[in-house]
Amino acid sequence: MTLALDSALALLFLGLATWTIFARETFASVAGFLPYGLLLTAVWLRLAAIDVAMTEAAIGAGLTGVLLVGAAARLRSTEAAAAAERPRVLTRLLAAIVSIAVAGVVAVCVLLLPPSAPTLAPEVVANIAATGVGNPITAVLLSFRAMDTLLEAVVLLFALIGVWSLAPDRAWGGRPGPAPVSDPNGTLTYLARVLPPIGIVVAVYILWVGADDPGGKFQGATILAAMWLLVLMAGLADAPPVSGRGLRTGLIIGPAIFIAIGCLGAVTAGAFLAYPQGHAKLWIIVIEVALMPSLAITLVLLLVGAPQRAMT
Amino acid sequence: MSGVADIFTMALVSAGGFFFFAGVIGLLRFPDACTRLHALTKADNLGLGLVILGLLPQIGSIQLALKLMVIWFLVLLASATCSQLIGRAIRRGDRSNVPDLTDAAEESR
Amino acid sequence: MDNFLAGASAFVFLMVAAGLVCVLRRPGYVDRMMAVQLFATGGIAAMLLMSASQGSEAVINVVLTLSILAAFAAIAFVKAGLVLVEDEAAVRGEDTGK
Amino acid sequence: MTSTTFFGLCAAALVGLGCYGLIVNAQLLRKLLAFNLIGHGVFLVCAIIAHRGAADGLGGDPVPQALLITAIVVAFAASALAVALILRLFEETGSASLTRSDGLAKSDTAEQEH
Repeated sequence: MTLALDSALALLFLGLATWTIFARETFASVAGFLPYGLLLTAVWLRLAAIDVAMTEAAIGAGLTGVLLVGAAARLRSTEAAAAAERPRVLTRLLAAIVSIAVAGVVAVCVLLLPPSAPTLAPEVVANIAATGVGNPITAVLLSFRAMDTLLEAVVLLFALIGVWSLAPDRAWGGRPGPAPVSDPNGTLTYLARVLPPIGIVVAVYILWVGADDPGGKFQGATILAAMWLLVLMAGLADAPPVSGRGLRTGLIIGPAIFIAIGCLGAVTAGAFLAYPQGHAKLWIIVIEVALMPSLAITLVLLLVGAPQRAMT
Repeated sequence: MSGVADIFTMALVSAGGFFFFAGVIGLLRFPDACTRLHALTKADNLGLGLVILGLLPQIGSIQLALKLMVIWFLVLLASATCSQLIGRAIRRGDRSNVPDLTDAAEESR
Repeated sequence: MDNFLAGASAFVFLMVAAGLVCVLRRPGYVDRMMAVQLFATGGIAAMLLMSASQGSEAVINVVLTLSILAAFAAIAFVKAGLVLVEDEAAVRGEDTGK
Repeated sequence: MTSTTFFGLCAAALVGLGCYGLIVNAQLLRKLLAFNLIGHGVFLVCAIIAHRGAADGLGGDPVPQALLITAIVVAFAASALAVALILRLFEETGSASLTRSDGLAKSDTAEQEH
């Protein structure tokens, strides 16, 4: 039965991937990409990577899909020109040969993996007690490899600076996205009023269980971001101008607290990002709670894109 | 007791599966977008509801059972909104019933 | 029991796949939107069955996250599609029913 | 065949599909989609390596899994930046592909169009 499940999953998964590549219009292709992300989540679950599944559900299936949907709708008018640009048969044949070769190499590598896999799991299990958290992935993310997580948060900020720097001169520092249009009696407006309170509760819950079970700040932040985006989409609120001081403070406060705690560790425990003995869990929770709102704001602003309207 | 619970689960999950099957038949056989939307939203949400109801006895704690109900509620809320928006799109005149959308793409070749 | 649930999960996945095939084969935005909505319901049912068959309780949290985000993504998609449909209707100069 | 190997072959297929799409599709957003597919293939291989390292009661090696979480987030950041670039290119030139509108097919016009 497990084999039947795996086969059904793989069939649907690869079918959707094929559709994404071969669909004629971009909008249709994105329509395949959204369910594809959902299936990828199922594949992570089959591979017992529950934390990864949750991240994929939040960021891969949710936010990336929405990002691509928005772009596909904006680029609708280029559809015909792009379709006319389809390469010739010879090019396509060569591309197919190259792709099959690459896929073959990857497949051979997968089949020839050594029978005894190297693993760091015993070391993580041996040292997890020192961190005080119960979820090994949280321990890796925020204690053993905290530097990676810090740089990840900073990378998101850099990406946001990159996006903002693409704004045209007239809209520099202005509001992203088109002006909100709201339909006070529409179902979408209703949903945008009902869902966010539930979403905020779920986001805080996911953050809180992240210490001992799969979950954590990124997943929680994504849900928060989705709720804000829903409100923007329904036209109940306008996107903030990106030059707002409060907004920018909110963006950097999380990473700033992370760095400050890292420096504190350098003074008290002798290494950057080392936590003082016995208080590791407290610091980890402080960092997670501080990072979540900043990450949520960053994700929303990455999704709404470069400013388009001048400040009024 | 677990025997009764298992039979309950099997019956309800099978019924849920049947409604998914019915939804697909509807999608295949119904002639226009509105009826297909009807098949999709009604049958699938009923199927999901039955599946969740059937899973309840298999779940150990009240907390997890409540989470399952929250999932059901969220999906119902979302799919009600979605189907309403799709219905509006149908009324505003999508050309899916007039087979010239692909022709427009062909012409530009 | 686990085998039954895994089988039911595979069955729902296959049903969703079949629905997807017939929805995606048709031209037009409305059918694309239906494809996404089909997945937001059927996909979550299949994943719930799958997680119950694996017997891991933490998986429920994943499905909970997914149900919020899939709802959000489906609505974003449908909203974008609706805007496109309305634009096309405006280009054709038809009465948009307002 | 174990499910690990099975999904490993899926990952290989995904990388192949992504490569093909990246080369053949002209529109930049489609290229971005294809690139995401390649990325997912690589993530899957990584997840398989993590799954094979299951030990001490854990379902998989937590270190590669934590790396995967970071990778998914960074991939999203990269996609967001790429989408912003594509949209700006579209605003400036009215086209969303790398071919110039005067019909001169050039593959290296990315810089010229900015």
